[in-house]
Amino acid sequence: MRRNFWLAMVTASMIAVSIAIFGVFLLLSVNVGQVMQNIAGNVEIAVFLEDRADTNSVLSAIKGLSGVAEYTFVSREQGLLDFGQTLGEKDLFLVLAGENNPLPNMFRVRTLDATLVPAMADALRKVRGVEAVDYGEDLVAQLLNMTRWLNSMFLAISLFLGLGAMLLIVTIIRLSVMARQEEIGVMKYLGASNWYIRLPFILEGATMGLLGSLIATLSLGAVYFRLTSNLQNGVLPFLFRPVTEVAALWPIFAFLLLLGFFLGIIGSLLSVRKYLREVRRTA
Amino acid sequence: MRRNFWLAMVTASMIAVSIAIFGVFLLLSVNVGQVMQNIAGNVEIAVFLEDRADTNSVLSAIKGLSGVAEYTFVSREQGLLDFGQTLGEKDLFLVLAGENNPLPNMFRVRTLDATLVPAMADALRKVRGVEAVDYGEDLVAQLLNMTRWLNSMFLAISLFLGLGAMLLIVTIIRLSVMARQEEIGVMKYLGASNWYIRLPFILEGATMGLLGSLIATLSLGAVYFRLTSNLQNGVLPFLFRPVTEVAALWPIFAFLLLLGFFLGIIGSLLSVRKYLREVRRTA
Amino acid sequence: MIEFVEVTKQYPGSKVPALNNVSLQIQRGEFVFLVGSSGAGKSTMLRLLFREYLPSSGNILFLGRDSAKMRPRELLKHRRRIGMVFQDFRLLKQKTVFENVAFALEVVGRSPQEIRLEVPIALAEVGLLDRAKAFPGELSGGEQQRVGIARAIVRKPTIILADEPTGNVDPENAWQLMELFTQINRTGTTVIIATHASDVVDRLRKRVIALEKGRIVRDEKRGVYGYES
Amino acid sequence: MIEFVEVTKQYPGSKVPALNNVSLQIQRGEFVFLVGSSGAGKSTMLRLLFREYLPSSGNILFLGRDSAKMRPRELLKHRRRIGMVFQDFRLLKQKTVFENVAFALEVVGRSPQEIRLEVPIALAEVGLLDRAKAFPGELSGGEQQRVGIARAIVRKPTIILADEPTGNVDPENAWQLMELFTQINRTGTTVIIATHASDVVDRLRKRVIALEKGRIVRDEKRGVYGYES
Ligand SMILES: Nc1ncnc2c1ncn2[C@@H]1O[C@H](COP(=O)(O)OP(=O)(O)OP(=O)(O)O)[C@@H](O)[C@H]1O
Ligand SMILES: Nc1ncnc2c1ncn2[C@@H]1O[C@H](COP(=O)(O)OP(=O)(O)OP(=O)(O)O)[C@@H](O)[C@H]1O
Ligand SMILES: [Mg+2]
Ligand SMILES: [Mg+2]
Repeated sequence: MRRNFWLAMVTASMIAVSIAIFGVFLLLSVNVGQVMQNIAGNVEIAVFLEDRADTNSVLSAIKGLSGVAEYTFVSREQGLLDFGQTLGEKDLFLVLAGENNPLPNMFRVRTLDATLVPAMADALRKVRGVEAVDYGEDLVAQLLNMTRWLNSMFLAISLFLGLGAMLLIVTIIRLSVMARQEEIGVMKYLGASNWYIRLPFILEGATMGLLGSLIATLSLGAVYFRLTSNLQNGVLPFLFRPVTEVAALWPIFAFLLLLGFFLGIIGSLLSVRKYLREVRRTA
Repeated sequence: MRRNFWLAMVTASMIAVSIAIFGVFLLLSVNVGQVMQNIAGNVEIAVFLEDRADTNSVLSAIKGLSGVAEYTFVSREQGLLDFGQTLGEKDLFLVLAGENNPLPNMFRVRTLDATLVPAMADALRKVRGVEAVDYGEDLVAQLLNMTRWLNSMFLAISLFLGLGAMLLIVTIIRLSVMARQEEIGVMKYLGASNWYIRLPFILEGATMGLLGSLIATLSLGAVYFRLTSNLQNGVLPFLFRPVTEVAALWPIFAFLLLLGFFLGIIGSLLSVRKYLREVRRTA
Repeated sequence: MIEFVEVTKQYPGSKVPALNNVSLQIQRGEFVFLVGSSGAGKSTMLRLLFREYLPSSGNILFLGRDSAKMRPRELLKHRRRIGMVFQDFRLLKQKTVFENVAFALEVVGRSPQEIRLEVPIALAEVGLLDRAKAFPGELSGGEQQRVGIARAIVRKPTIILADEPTGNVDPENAWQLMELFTQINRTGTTVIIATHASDVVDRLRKRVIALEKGRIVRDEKRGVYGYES
Repeated sequence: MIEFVEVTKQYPGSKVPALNNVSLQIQRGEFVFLVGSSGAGKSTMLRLLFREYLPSSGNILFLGRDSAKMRPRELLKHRRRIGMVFQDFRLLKQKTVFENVAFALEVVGRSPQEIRLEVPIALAEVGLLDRAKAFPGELSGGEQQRVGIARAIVRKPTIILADEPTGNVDPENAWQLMELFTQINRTGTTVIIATHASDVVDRLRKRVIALEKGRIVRDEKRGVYGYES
């Protein structure tokens, strides 16, 4: 009895560890996905107009393009003000006001999807009255590349770990069943039905799985929310802010919980099966 | 034989997983430490001089302060040039040259240690001829705070996980020893010396530990270098660049390797001990 | 009730068959001793009857039903009809003597009341009522063997298969146990015992089936252990 | 050689002692039968001799040395002097018959040549040479028992302790094994056998120590199994 209890505790904590690790990478993947969305939602194309361009004709050209999510007109005066504000020295730029203003009028355009940006920029360059188009080509390309790479890596790792966790759990349960192999044999010989033999193992597996994944999700949740609330008020640029909406996260935690539960049950079923098999004619 | 082999593989892979996780957090901690150092090494105090200040007297005042690592004089002309370059529109600022230049002369001062910055700034404010002192108070304070917090958290987690890994490894080895408990008993009764009995378990433990930690360090290293080389050429601001010098990293990997090795040995010794014990008078 | 039709059992990896072309019939209510030297095939025969194994060739019929054709439910029913005493006891180490015997009843869904009533009776019959709370590891060899017997008889089976049930027991105890088996046999239970206890066999004068190297060499209604008599 | 001085052994948790104030002496080269009903304390006595347990009170002396005072190295030497046949065999399931017997030699550091020479001899003596490659799970009960005996004698110990060594063996085999023990005894080996084989004891007429409920009730130089004779 005591030995079984101890074994069950070991199993539960192993399940907890495996599921927690799996969960860490799932959360990482979700966050990288979020970063990708942030980037997509924040790439702006700056469309600089010629000094004498017809603002309205450019505007209707922009309206005519598909894939535009949002656009704003920024007059050269507004541009100068914004610029001054960014640099934090307002009065420094008063000298540049009026005729001295070196900035052109411009539109800021956002696309529905970050991947549309390059094509959109090309299209805008061809519009009459547009002098230059800029969207920080390198930055966007790099960010997208990196996040895509990270996302696929984290997903791959979490799939890999998820599989590993499954094998681990099944293995541990198998060890625990192996330790009771003799008992199963005796039960079988005493004429116990297969379900009578299986039931305690399934209950044990389910309990251990649930316990383990409960520990995992609770501690993972605690650490994650602690961490993100600190980062949220921190210095990370907006693009890298972590996902914190409970609505987006609870399916993950629920999934982890159910995963442990079902792995416990499936592991038990698989492990017991071997010892329930009756002999064939050859053996 | 086959069963033992299978058990050994499970143990080795469990060791691999535990050590890899432990290693992940160690690496995270090292990287956060690096970020802290980067911040420390990059906080600059901008000392703006009054229009008619005596540059040399300010200079000697700066030289007289303790904790100064480096300083540069930036003339107002140089300042305008730099500014123009930062904004990427050189000719835009030509109008500001000469008498129109709104910038003051200044010194950039670096301290030996980021924590010295606030006191140093105060001291500089009191120097004759200094108009204003600026070092981005909020940003530095936040960055330091966050990295300190992250660093202690990652260290705590890695200690916790290290302990967990140790327990896990010892437990698994104990399971594998338990499965051979009968064999140990028979050996004991046949008059095998304790070292004769222990040796195969120690060898097995050492092999499994080494194998596990080898897998862990190799895959950890591969993923880490793949990841960092992608980040290195990527978009992260200099401050957040990961540690990549082999000189700084190999002790960590060596430590992980040795950890697995010794845990394997210690785990085996601890696990076997129980079954080697002779009975007391009471039993 | 039981019929062996040209049964051969060859264990995988061994060259000579453990049972070689054995045919026999055992009627309901018979009392049969299975004798033969070490390795003759006695345990193999009992294990085939218990359907722990299937024969390599030939057929074993229980109440006309071929053992090889039993479906899972039938197999359960079959095993529940049998009280088996294993040569190596097969007690559960983590259960007490009482629990080990009770287990045979629990497994077939008997009520706790019944268990509380029947288990002490069975234990008393093998003389172990006072050791009910002990674990198998705390028993002497003979005591463990008797727990195995108590577990086999507690369900009042229609067939008792006992493999060397008195090997670890002193002659006096052996006699008491054989007395118990004959008594159970008198109530209509078929009893088949593999044994080396020559004096018991010689004195009881029941049906004796003698095996030698997997073949039946003798089958006598009121037989003895050896050839001498 | 062996001396029990007022030895009592009470297992933890049991009320009555398994051995109760037992005193006796056994000389080098003696052949002793330990008899008594099931649970009388025979195995307990052998296990105390083997120093698997220590007595609860009293002292056991081997060659004048108190078993309770043996240091680890002495204990090793002590166990290496003894060939023990366990009532429950204690064979290693994952090793073949040959390996099980060879293990007793390996453990004390004998050379592979010696092992290749000695193991087949021991196996032949118990009549199991042809089963050398089998695993214990593939042997009959009596065959397993004889492997245990082969393992005990292969080291040519100075003392043989055998717990019910013929319980699973037919009378003919039992005789052969007893023959083997007396033969080994003739070369000067002390032999102590706990047994229920009354006919063997009666016919060999060796020293018989009879236990009853943990006490010595009889100790005769040329004794018999029961009181009858
Ligand atoms: N699982 C097995 N695999 C291979 N051979 C086996 C197996 N079980 C038994 N045997 C062999 O089959 C033969 C008959 O074995 P069985 O156990 O039926 O003998 P037995 O008559 O019960 O002997 P004993 O009186 O010693 O118990 C023996 O030679 C034995 O070695
Ligand atoms: N580990 C133990 N813990 C508690 N009681 C025990 C333990 N081992 C044996 N006993 C008890 O001590 C008594 C003597 O046991 P022992 O094994 O010495 O008997 P034995 O003479 O060898 O009997 P058998 O002929 O049945 O093997 C028995 O009543 C037994 O139940
Ligand atoms: Mg048998
Ligand atoms: Mg005994």
